[in-house]
This record gives sequence, structure tokens and C-alpha cells, in this order.
Amino acid sequence: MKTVHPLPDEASVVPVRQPLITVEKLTVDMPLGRSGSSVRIVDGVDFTIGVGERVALVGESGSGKSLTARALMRLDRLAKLSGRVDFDGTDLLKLSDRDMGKLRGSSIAMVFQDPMSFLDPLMTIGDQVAETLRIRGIGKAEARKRALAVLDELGVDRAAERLDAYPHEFSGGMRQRVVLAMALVGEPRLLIADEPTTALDVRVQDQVLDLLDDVSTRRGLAVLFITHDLGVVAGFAERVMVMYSGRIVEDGEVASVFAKPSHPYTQGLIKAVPRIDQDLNTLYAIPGAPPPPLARPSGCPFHPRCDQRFDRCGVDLPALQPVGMSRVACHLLDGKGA
Amino acid sequence: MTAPAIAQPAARRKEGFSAFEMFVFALVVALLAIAVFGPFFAPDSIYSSDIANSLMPPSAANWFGTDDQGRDVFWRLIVGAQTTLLSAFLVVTLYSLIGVTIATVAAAGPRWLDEGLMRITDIGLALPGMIVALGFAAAMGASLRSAVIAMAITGWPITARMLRGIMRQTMEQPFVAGAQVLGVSKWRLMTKHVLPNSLDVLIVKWAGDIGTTVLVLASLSFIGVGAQPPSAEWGATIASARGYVSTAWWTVVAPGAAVAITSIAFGLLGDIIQVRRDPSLRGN
Amino acid sequence: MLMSIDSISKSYNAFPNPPAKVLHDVTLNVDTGEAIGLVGESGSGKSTIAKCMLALIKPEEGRITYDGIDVIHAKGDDLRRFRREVQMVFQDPYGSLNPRMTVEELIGEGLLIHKLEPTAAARRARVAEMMEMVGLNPNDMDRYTRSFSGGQRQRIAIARALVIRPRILVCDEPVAALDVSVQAQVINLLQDMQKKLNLAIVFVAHDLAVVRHLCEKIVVLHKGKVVEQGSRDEIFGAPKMPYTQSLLAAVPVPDPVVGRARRAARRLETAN
Amino acid sequence: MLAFRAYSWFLSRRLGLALLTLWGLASLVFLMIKLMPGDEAQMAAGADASAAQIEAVRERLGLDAPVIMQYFSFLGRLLRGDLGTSIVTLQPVLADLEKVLPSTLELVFIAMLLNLAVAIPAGIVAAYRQGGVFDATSRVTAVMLGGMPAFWLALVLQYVLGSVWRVVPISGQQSYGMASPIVTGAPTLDALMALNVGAFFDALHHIILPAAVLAALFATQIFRTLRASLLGVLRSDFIMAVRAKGATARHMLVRHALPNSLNPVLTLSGTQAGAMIGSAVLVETVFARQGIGAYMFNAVAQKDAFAVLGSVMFIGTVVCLVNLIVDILQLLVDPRIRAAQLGSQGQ
Repeated sequence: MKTVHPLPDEASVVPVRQPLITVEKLTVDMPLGRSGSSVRIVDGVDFTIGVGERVALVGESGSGKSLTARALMRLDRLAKLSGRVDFDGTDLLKLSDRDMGKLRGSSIAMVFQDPMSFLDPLMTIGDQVAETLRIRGIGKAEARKRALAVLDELGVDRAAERLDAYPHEFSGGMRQRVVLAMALVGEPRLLIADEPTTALDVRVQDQVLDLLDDVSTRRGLAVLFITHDLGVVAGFAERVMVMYSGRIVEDGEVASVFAKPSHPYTQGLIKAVPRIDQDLNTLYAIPGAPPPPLARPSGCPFHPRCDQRFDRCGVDLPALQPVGMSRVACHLLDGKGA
Repeated sequence: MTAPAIAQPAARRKEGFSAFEMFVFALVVALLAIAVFGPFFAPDSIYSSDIANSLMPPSAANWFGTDDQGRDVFWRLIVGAQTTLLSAFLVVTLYSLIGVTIATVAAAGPRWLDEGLMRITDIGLALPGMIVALGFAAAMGASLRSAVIAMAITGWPITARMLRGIMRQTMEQPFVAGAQVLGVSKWRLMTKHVLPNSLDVLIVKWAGDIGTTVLVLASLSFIGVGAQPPSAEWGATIASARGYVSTAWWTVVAPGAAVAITSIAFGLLGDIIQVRRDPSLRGN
Repeated sequence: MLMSIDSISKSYNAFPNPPAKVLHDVTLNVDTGEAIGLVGESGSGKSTIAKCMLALIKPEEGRITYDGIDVIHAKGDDLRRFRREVQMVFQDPYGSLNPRMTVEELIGEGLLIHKLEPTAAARRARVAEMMEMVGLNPNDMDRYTRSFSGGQRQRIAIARALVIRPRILVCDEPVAALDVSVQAQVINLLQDMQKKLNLAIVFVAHDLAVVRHLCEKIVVLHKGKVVEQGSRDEIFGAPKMPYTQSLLAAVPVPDPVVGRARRAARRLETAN
Repeated sequence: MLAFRAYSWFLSRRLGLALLTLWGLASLVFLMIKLMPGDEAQMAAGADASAAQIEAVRERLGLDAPVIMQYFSFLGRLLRGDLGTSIVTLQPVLADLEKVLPSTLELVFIAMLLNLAVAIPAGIVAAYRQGGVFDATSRVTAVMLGGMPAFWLALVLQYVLGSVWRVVPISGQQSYGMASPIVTGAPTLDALMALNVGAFFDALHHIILPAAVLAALFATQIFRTLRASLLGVLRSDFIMAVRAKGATARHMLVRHALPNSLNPVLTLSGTQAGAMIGSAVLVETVFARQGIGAYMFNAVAQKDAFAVLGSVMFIGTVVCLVNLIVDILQLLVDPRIRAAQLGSQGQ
């Protein structure tokens, strides 16, 4: 199936999806040295991903987007998590390590930014892809057969011959396919993709996006796509969540967020990106830089850089509130001085 | 993209010293103080024999007992501390100077020189250092001086190899290319940009090296190619006391413990500095 | 013509494997005050060209001439003038500034080694002036760079390069490592400096949108060869070569309607 | 074909380096001989030699020729296996060493087994439970053992375990009357070959303490290296990917983390095998074993400089060979090294 996932019509009613994963008040704290203190990287994040839905999580470095994604699978051993992550009726944060392990790879899988560093250099590609199945007690021959099938599906050329090759013998784009195969072979229902195309050249990025597009449509796979590239979001996702300084500041359908961003940060971000299809005289530049997690400003974390700030912004932390079909965390929505 | 930005402020935070770290610092300072000032208080009798009082067990008069010549073990240890530590410092300083020079010339020089120096270093690394040092010391005539020279000429390869590797890494950094584009001289490039950003690893190594050197020096003396009796150097002291283990254990235990404590103290100092540079190596 | 690169080739020794050729017969020119973009994917040789232009490496074949200087063989006064007039800014804002130098030392180093200001006080004044120009606070002069953000570091790097008034600034992916919201600041600063100082900018990048925004002339590279070069309108409006076309078609557009339409059209084309 | 070319390049490079090292060693030993104070011929001939004997030795060693010629003839003698003559035993040094080598190799072999058998499991557990009780205690132990002089540890343990508690023999290689016919020269091996179980366990009983002391000296290094390497690997990205597949901790450790962290351990144990032969000097004499170390110790004590320098040359050569073998083994084991050493053949 060679189609680009259609854009939901802005005016039409958004199809109601069965929720697959619901995240409530998720916080992630990372310890600081041995002093016993810690820093809050993700600060109370709520969202839902529906069955088969593709959601993009956009943010800059230090915004907490990657840690949010890893928290869903409890992959950071040092991170202290709190809140609720409800997947299919079970709270993942309350599962035993053993039960969580069973879920990883089979219900939720993950692909990462730099495929090379996420492959074991000493194990053949075939063994690494089949491993997800072998761990679950599937026989060697059967696991290998299914690994080969997935590699074929993802367009790895001469997959059968290359099952016994090592990661360093593959090119960047092929490695990303292998990593994707590793994630998909367990037939997960949610795929978390952490900047899977950032390290790739544009043409390879495009192929990988096409691949993700096809696979998720064909398998009804929900995708949480983490990126900082608004272009990728626009071309791939149905919904976008914008993170800033550990919180979600805007969440809505891609079409409406890009057409009419509500949060000043989202507005700035969209205006700040140069475009291949337009000439502009000067780019809009958001002043300053994102705050480090240890030095977050009071009130709305974006207020020092915001050109629409007013008194209240430096004092109160705005909550994420529904606005039409979207959710936005900004005091402007309450009206000035309200 | 996210990880380094988060890790940095955490890694940069200054932390206070733990009780254990304070203890190690205190131990090192105490050892240094003993080595520098101790011998001034030592009685002259430590070099003269008093057979009537030989092999006396520890008592109020002789805290660590006396040896086969009736000399006070405690005061001989104090005097030996100076010999041992001074020699160790000398050895480490000498071979570090050789190592830094060779590494800098190799890193800055043309390819053939780098290749040549590194092959020589490889040879040095491939050979068992203590055995070659033993050979040199034996050839030059067994004495503490021979042992120190032998260890200095066999000790430099690790430093040279390590520092040259680090300097090459530093030279790959964009700021070095930036300085070249700016037109800085080779001398300024090495002294202002490359060396300052490479040497700190070596400083960490120095503390640990003192500990190892104390051990090897004692070993050479024990074998008989280092300090010779009646020197109070610890290795030589153990060598001359080894026949009395069963009759007067203190004559062997005390100097051995002195070597162990010194070597462990400096080794721990090295570890502490290293962990402060790279907190990920730490235990908890 | 300020700098001309005349059919240079370069290979890297990969012994025991055969040497890998990374540049084949590359020719291009840089004129005074123009912004020229070198674009290509990884392995296209764009950074190698930049290094050759800065005389950090030497091509085996071909000539590079800067304002009458034979760059590959330059020595003495010629080399000194070349080093003063051709400067660069790197991608990595963390590795490109010596962590053991203060901002003043960093920016002032060029003034010092080219003896452009007689006294330390005069140097300091020039550094302050330059800091102001690139949007930094001169009060931060005595600080080390470790507490600065990526965007600020890139400003320091730009100030360091520009304080000695070069005529060419080679930028190797200067915004690729920066946060999206900070990229625009640096792009605008470079654009601003180019106009103010009549600076020629050689902009090496993989991001075609940024290149389109900044450069009047574009050189497209693929596997060490120049595939196509031309003005901004030629390359982005009517690319001739299939490689350029495929490269442009793959760039995502931050607009869901346009972006999806482009992808759908392209997939239809590749399917046929 | 590319792979074959790359392999042969790697092998010839390693062989070349080994030959270069041997040449460097020979030059160092020549330098040592020249550093000796006094008349070389006089010393080689021995203290009681007559003037005529001294002149004969001078002639044989070519000591009247220019230094450079002496150097070449020295190299020539080495190539013929002439390591000089001991002035005490009056035998060629090589012949003496051949007799005592098996005993040392036996000691080193058993010490290496003990070393790896203790240090590797300890390193794994300490790294996996970083910061735990085992990590803390094993690190303290490693620091303590690493700081103790081996010869002193040998003396103390010999006294406590041998004289006071009497759980091991005080010294020697075998008990009186337990000798087997000498075939290899290594007591345990000879006992096995003679099918004498009693003698085998007797020899083992004698070797266990010296081997343990030698092992302790080196186990601390293996432990620290493996722990650091494993900690590094456990933090790496692909371990997270393995966890994301749902692997159990055990699977992750055994199949991924450990293979990826063994490389520095392998390199180190190669160097150690050589260094252990050298460190035998510190242990063998304490336990009155008849190995190379004891031979060298006696040579030093009797001021038999030629025997000392011959032993240095000999031990150095053995170490070079061991290093070469380990390098080649490493190439065979690790595809990543293969990739790095042989040049990337990817894509």
C-alpha cells in the first residue's frame, strides 16, 4: 500500500478512537550526583494515544520529550517516575519489572535516533531481530523465519543473505530498517519512535517515513513520534503535542495546530523555521534559549522569551486546558488580567 | 540531542568531600609530613647495632619492637618513609617528563616522527617493565640510585602512549582547527590549546603512579637490586628481616604494612580525583 | 573573483583497502560579498571542500587561489594574510571553543596573533565592540564558555572569526546542532553580518531550507562531485539534474497540507 | 579477497611489531651489558680467571672490536640462542633457564586460572549491582590487595597458613619422596603423566598458595578493568534497545553486556600473562620453588650479571610471544576489532 496517510479534514468531526495508552500526571525526576537531590525533567504530563493513532511529540533539547517516551517503557533505570501510565487497563508504573519486561517489545516497542549505537556490535543482524521472539520462547528456526519476513517487509535488500552480517556492514538507512524490524517483529500495538530520522540524510529520512507510514497503516499500529523537526511532523502525524521545559504546552490536530497555533511558543516555532517552498526576508527569531531544567523561571516557563507576556505569566503556571479540539497551556486564553 | 544538555548542569555541580575522602586526604598529608619532618626526630641509634637488644617484641620503649641488629623498627620506618617517598616522587617526575616530551613531539611532529616514537613506545609497553628495570639496576650495580634510574627509563611508555592518544584526540577537536585557521603558531597551538586540554588526565594518573612506584621500588629492593642494607628503605628492610618471620613477626609485618598503607593511600587519592572528573565511575 | 577552486581532487588513505576518493574534480568560485551554499548528503564531500578552502587539508590535484595567493603552497606573509582574511565557524558549539580560555581571550586571540591592536586595552575595547555587534553582553568578557548556551557559543564563535575583519567566512553546518528556536537567531545574525561587513559566506549545510534562505548561489554535491550549480532561483525553481530534484523533493515542509501533497505526489512518481 | 588482504596485513603488522620489540629488547640488554662497571671480559671469565682465560673470553666475545661490531656479534649470538654463560653454574644461561621454565609456566598458568576465576565473576556482580554491598566490599578488597607488596603478602601468608595453621606446606614444589620421573619439569604435569594421583595432589597442594599470591596481585587489575568496562557498556544505548525488546536482566547481561565488555579484559590478561612470568621473581624464592624467578633472584644475590641479563632477554622474549598470540586470538574473537583492524568493509 503506497499512500500517504490522509490529513484529517479540519472541519470534519475527528473520529473517536479507542484509547490505547493514557498518561496522567507523569513526572520524571533524574538524580543529581550522589547528593540525593534530583531534578524534575518531565513535570506532570497528561495525554492519550488512540489505537492506530500517530502522534508527534515535538520539543527542543532538554524539553523532556525523550524521557517522556522512555518513561512509558520504564527504560531509564535511574529515573524516578510518578503518575499513571494506563495501557490497556493496566498501570505500567505499578507493574513488576518482570511483567514490564513481558510488555516491552510485544505490546510497546521502541526505535531510536542513532541506529548504530542501538545495535549490539557483536551480534548478527538476524540474531538481533529474532531476539525479541527468542526471549519469548519461540524456536530458533521460527524466530529466524519471522525476522526474515519483517526485514523483507521493510525493504532490506537481499535480507536472507544478510541475516548473518554484523551491524557495521550495513549503511545508515539499512541500519534504521533493521532497528525498525527489531521493534516490529514482536507485533507491538504502540511504537515509540525517538527521533528515528534525525541522523539520516533527507532522502533516506523520506524512505524511512514512507516505511513507517505504510507499516502503521497496514498493521493499525499507533506511533508516538518524537522529533524536533516540524517538517516531519507536518508530513507524518495526525496529532501533535508540543513540549516546552518539561510540560506539554499545546496538543491538537496537526492541521489546526499548523494553521492556527494558539501558544506563543508554537507560533514562534512555526515562524522560525525556514521553508524550502518560500522566500522570506528575515526569519522570526524567538529571543533567548530554552531554560535548563535546574533553572526554570517561575510562572509560565516560556514567559521570559514570550512577546505576548503580561504580569500573570511570571507568577502562575498555566494549566493545559481544552480549547475547541485542542488543549493549550497559556494565560492568554483566559484574557489579560483575568 | 537531549541527554548532554540535561547531564551537564548535574555533572558540573560541586560536591562536598565525604568523610572517607577527608580520611584519605589526611592520610596522604600525614605520610608526606612524616617523610619530610620525621627523620629530624629520629635517634642516631637506628644505624648502629645493639645485639643485646635484638628482636625485642613491641614495648613502650620500642613501639614496633627491634630488629635483628637491635635497632628500633618504628624509627627505621619513619626514616625509610623519606627514602621511599622521595625516590617514588623522583621516579614519577622523571618518567612523566620523558613521557610528556615524547608525547608532545609525537603529536606535534610530522607523521614519520610520530610513527617512529610510537613504535619505540610500543616496544616499551610490550616488555615487562619490572624485569627490564631489574636488568638495568643489576647492570648498573645494585643501589637505590640504580633502581630509581632504571624505573625512570622504563616507566615512561604508558604516560607517553596515553598522553599522545589524548593529545591526538584534543587535536581532532574543532577548536584546534579554529586556532589553525586563525593562524596561530605551532608552539602556541600546542602550549595554549592542546596541552592544557590534555594534561588533566595525567594529573589524575600521577597520584596512582606514586602508589604503584612505591610498590615496585620496594620489590626491586627486596630482590636485591635496589636500596642495600643498612638502608632503612622499606623493601630492603623486609628483605633483611625475611628470615625472622617466625621468631619476630613485627620485623616483617611493620615495614610491609608501611608499604601497603602508602601505596593504598596514594592509589585511593588517584581514584578519588578520577571519580570527581568522571562521576559515572562512582560506586553509588 | 575572490577565491577560485580549480578542479581539486582529494582521497583518503584507507590502507590496506584502496584509497577512498572523496573529491573528484571540484571547481567553484567565490565572489566578494556573496553567500554561496554547498549542499549535499553525508559523504558528499562538502566538509572536505570547506577544509580545503581553509587550507586545513591539501588536495592532491588542482589549484586553489585566493586573491592572488596560491593557497595550497602559501608560506610566510602570504599565508599570514590568508589566515587573517579567510575565517570559519563550526557546527559543534561545544567543541569549537577552547574551554580553558575566557571569552575575551577567545575573541581577542586573532587580534593578538595578527598584531592588529597595539595594546591589551585596545584589544579589550575591540572585543567589547564585537560582542555588542553579535548580540552578546560585553560584561561576560571574563567568563569561561562552559556556562553559555549553544546559541551564545555560536555567537562567540562568529565574533571570534569576524573580529579580524576577514573577507570570507566559511560556515560548516553552523546551525545544525542548535535548537530550532535558536537557529533563526544565528541565521539572522550571519545574514546581518554579511550585509554589514560585505562578507563572502561559504555556507556548508545539509538543510536545504536554510541554504535557500541564506544563499544567492548554490552548489549541489553528490559523492564528491559537483552535480549542479546555479543561482537560488535556478536550483530551487527549476533544478535540471535528477539528483537535485530528488533531494529537493525529499525535504519536509512544515505545513501539513503542502507537506502531504508533496509526499503523495512524490510517492506516486516513484511508484510509476 | 579484500578480507584476505586485510588479514595478512594485520598479521604481518603484528609479526613485524613483535620482531621489532625483540630487537628493541636485545638492544636494551646490550645497553645493560655496556652499562656494567668494570671489565666485561674479566666479569664473564669469572673472579678466579687467569689473565690468559680473560684474554680468551675477550677474543671469543669480540670485545676488542668497535662497539657497533660488538653489537652485531651480540645479535648474532642471540640468534644462535646464546644468552651468555652463568659465572656461577658455568652453564649457558639458556640451558639453565630451560630446566626451570616449566615450573614457572605451571605457576603462571594456575595463577592465571585463579585470577580469572575470581576476578571475572566479581567484576560482573560488582558492576551489575553498582553501589551495592558486594560492589563496595569487593572494591575495598581490590584496593587493599592491589596495594600490598606481593613478596610481603607471600611471607605473611606463608607464616600464617604454613607455620601457624599448617594448612599448606611451607615451601618447595613437592613433598619428599613424591617426585615423579621428570618429563616436562612441571611437577603437577609430571605426576599426571606418571598417573600418580597422590603426587599430583601433593604438587597442587604446594602450588596453591604461591599461585594465589601471584593471582591476587593481578586479579585486582582484571576486576577493576572489567567493572569499569561493564559499567560503560551497561550505560550504552544498545543495552537500552535490548531492554526495550523485553529481555530479562540475566539475558541482557550474558548475551550482550558481557561479550561487549570482555575485550579490554582479554587485552589486559594477555599483558598480565607476560608480567606474571616477571613477577614470579617475587614469589618463587619465598616459597623455594625452582622457577625462572628463583633463578634470577639467586643470580642477583650472587652478582651473576650475565645470568640476570640472559634471563631478562629470555623472559622478554616469552612475553612478546604471549602478546602476539593474544593479539591474534582477539582478532578471531571480536568482529568489531576485525572491523576496526581490517578497515571497514561496510556498505
